[in-house]
Amino acid sequence: MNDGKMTEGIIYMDHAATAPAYPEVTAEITKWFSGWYGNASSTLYSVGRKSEEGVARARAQVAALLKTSDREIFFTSGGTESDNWAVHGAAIANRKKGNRIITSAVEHHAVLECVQYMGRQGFDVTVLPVDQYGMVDPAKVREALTDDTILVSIMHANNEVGTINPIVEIGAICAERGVLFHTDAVQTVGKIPIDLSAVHVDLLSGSSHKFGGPKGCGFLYARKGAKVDPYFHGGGQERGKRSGTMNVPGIVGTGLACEIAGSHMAQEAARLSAMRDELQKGILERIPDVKMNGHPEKRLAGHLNVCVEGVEGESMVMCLDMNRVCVSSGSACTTGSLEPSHVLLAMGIPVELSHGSLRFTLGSANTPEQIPYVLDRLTTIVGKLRAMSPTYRKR
Amino acid sequence: MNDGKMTEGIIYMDHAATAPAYPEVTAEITKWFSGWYGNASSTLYSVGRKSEEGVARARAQVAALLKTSDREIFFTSGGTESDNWAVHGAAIANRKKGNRIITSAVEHHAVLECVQYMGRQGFDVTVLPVDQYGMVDPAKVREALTDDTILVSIMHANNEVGTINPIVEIGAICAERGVLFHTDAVQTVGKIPIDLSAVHVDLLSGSSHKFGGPKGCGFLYARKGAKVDPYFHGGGQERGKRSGTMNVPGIVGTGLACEIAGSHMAQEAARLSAMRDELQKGILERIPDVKMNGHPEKRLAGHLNVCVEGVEGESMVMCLDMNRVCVSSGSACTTGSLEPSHVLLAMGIPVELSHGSLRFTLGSANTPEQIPYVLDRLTTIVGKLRAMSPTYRKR
Amino acid sequence: MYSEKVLDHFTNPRNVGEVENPDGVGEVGNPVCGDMMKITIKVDAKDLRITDVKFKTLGCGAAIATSSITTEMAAGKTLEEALAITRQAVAEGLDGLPPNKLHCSNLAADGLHKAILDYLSKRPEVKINVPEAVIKRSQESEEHDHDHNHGEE
Amino acid sequence: MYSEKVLDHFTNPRNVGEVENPDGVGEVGNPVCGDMMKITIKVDAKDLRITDVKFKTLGCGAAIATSSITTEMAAGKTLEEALAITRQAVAEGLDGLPPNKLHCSNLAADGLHKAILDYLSKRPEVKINVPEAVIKRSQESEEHDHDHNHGEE
Ligand SMILES: Cc1ncc(COP(=O)(O)O)c(C=O)c1O
Ligand SMILES: Cc1ncc(COP(=O)(O)O)c(C=O)c1O
Repeated sequence: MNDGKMTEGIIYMDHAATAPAYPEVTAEITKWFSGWYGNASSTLYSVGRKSEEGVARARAQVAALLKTSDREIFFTSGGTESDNWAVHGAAIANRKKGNRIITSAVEHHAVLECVQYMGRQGFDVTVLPVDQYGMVDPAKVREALTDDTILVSIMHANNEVGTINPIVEIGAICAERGVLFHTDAVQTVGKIPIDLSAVHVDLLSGSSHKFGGPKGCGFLYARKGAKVDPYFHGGGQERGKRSGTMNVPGIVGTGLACEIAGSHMAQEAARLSAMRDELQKGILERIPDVKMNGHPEKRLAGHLNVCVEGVEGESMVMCLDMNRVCVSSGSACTTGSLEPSHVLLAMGIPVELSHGSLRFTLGSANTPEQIPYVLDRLTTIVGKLRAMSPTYRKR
Repeated sequence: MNDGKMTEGIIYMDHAATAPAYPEVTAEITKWFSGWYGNASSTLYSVGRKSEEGVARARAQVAALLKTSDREIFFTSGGTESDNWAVHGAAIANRKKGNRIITSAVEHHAVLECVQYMGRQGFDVTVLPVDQYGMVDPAKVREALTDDTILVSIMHANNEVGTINPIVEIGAICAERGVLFHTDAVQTVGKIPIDLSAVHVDLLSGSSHKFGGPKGCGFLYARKGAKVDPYFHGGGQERGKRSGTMNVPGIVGTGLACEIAGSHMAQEAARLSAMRDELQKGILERIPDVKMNGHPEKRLAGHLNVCVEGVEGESMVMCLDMNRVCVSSGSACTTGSLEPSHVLLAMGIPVELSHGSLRFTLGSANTPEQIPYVLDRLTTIVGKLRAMSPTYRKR
Repeated sequence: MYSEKVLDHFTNPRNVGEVENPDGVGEVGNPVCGDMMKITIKVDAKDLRITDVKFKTLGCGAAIATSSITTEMAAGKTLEEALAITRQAVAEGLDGLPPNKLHCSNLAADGLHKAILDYLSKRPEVKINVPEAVIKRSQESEEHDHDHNHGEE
Repeated sequence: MYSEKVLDHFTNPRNVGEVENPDGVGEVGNPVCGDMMKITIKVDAKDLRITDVKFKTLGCGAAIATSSITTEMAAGKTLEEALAITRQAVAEGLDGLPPNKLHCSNLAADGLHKAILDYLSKRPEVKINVPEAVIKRSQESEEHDHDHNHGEE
């Protein structure tokens, strides 16, 4: 079995980009590639039924975590597919009803770029602003809702700053108006409780590799009755909603990860936020001219995003890497982008400052002993880079 | 390591539905879930670079198998995504140029259903007929090409009967007219030589689990300059062409499977066709009133599709399963469908007869000793079911 | 996908074949649809009881299993009791069927009912209560050859 | 993504700081773009040779590495030779840069050239050959503050 050995000595603090699969998940997945390799749709013979059983169990595990019915869970290849499916599928299926899609300025690109693509196909797009913490105001959603609105897509928690949106309120407003509500919960599934029996959400995206499951798998929750076109057309798997030979190993691993994450969610959140708070306190105490980004309380337990004045993010990330610490600057999705973070800009942070953003996202690979070391290294690195900077002057 | 142990005693003859991953592939994949778990886009730190290296190597392995450049390979979640991307992406990107999509009547549903979906979005669709063997006549493609045609999608080899289409000729005709040519090569990648430096193909779909790679991964080859919209919008991975956190384990496994499949392609084809021919000969000799489907020569080495008069396919599949033999009837993608195979019907086979179709697709899990046993069981089963049949009378 | 009961009846179908000199014959289905069934019955003219019943079926696992259990349920029953065998009863007898296979339970019950109607048509003096639904369905099946529901769930 | 050479110059940047009483100063870039660079030079008035050169850079790994190698390449060179240092030369000196980072090699060379132009503007009696491209780029950079190419490949 492969556990953390391969990355021994490395301090990984970029769990929002991707997280290691639970060792139990890897052990389980491994059985389904060359061993139980059947096609889950081939239920007329033994090898296929074995796979179907694995998928059924996994679907029940996902549904249990989200407190919903397993008939509303559709497995996908990850968060990006789920987001694209939700946006594209809802837009096309409801075109006769209206033409407007509402989203927020801080969505992940998987929603934002897809909405904009639909915009180029003739849909009208409203992008809602956020407050200084990156939060969407439900009142703004209510104001924006027009009669021709067919979809509202507002993320559950933001991947860069960790701010958690009031999806209960937003969902209620959408339900009142009979408008489909999609939430990108890629950063929250398995991390904070989601009770789909209590909150009105029509569509919800999850991505397994963000919570201890495998890369290459995810799901879309689609409430019974929600009108959404399929995105993958073909063999009619997933009751005609999502075609394609089912990724049995990935699905089985996703189910198990949901179960494990669900079993220790509160403890893990407490553990992470204790470490995160120590890191935050240490940085703000030891390094001058640093701004903390994101909501002070309504924030994911492992998230810490700061802007360091007078230094550029990438150079800090590289220096930390040389000290075997892995973190990211802004959104980790695309490397080498010169674009400032759209999330920080939407929060009103000046461009100059936004270039100095650093994101720590703690998770299963972290232990409290790592915090002092990281603090120490970071303090030295910022000092060195600021000394090299033509703009930074100690006040 | 998991190899065939879990399915010991089972004779699996449905490799066209899905195939076991090579044990070496499973062993390799396993390292990338909890061990080297980095995000392949996070190249600013060690853990991410390790993943990027794995992906780069895999891309080179796929490109080498297909004799093309690795910059033209884009990883996807499987054959269905690749097909949907090709059809949807080419249609939308070239809408200004024209409105017609040409395909064939025997395509996999991942192409056919997607083309029909585009048809409902306002595109014009031409579905070409096939001959008695399931083959598309290049002359028919030439006739069908109108000035407003923007895409021709003709599969390389058919999944049900194994007939191989003349894609060199079809590609040349499309190139002459400057029309994009997509071929669904899901059944041929790793099984018969594909030389993209010699054949004019703009887009080609592959699915890893069909040739010893993992489920949940595949690729689209897109020739440099081919005008195709992205299908997944988001973080801009794969040089902006296919967003979504890269499925590093799946991709690494795909690359290795390409290498292994490529290294013994000719031998494996010879081994499979020897077994297949014996099975075919045995069936035709021992069971009366059986029709062989598909091209006698231009056919995949492992494919054998027959129609057994007076018996229904599912009941044969179930009886074989009780004898621990796994095969499929018609297309295995959707279970329990009452629809007769669209492929067999397009080949002119009467509906009644098509219901009695049985598909054997041999592959890595098969050995010559299995053939006499399968022949024996099948003969008994057909005898028993025909005795029960109100329509079959021995002549 | 199939219950143990279905698999049992599929593997060891009861009452396969044709009754010699049958008193009633019911044929339903159509090879074009992939399902066809022929039910033959022997009826005790005195107490109007089915003394023997056999089936021949071309079709999927569910078609064979429902044929088998239907004959088992009908054997020894009076004609009125046999006419009361519903598709639900057949499906329940098999511990359920997959949603897309429910039509098969129709087919088997219909075949049985048709065999009974055939018997009755030859013995107009016999007056028993034939449920409306049975008459209606038998007429429909004459018109359409079959009444499958091809839609999947 | 970065070559060993880039990482070496990034980790151990040469010539960091500011030359005291510089003979020429070149500032390029803009904090809004995340990259800013200040090059200061000392020039031997007799043989028009750069005797000292230092940089201060705010920016990504490539920006720091290109600054470092550019100062290294410039040190000891005549002004004419230093003006001939091209972006290609800088990138090659680092064994290449990722495509989306190529603009950084412009930035560093531009900063050096600007420092030289600054020196020349204070010493109008010095007549050396300034390449057209250098003049043009320096004018552009005055206009736009910078000439980054934000497009990715
Ligand atoms: C909020 C959010 N949405 C969507 C995605 C896309 O998920 P994936 O990359 O797994 O496709 C991510 C992560 O990349 C994310 O953080
Ligand atoms: C010819 C062909 N095309 C496409 C597909 C779809 O591939 P996948 O199921 O891996 O998405 C398949 C197999 O299911 C196939 O045989």
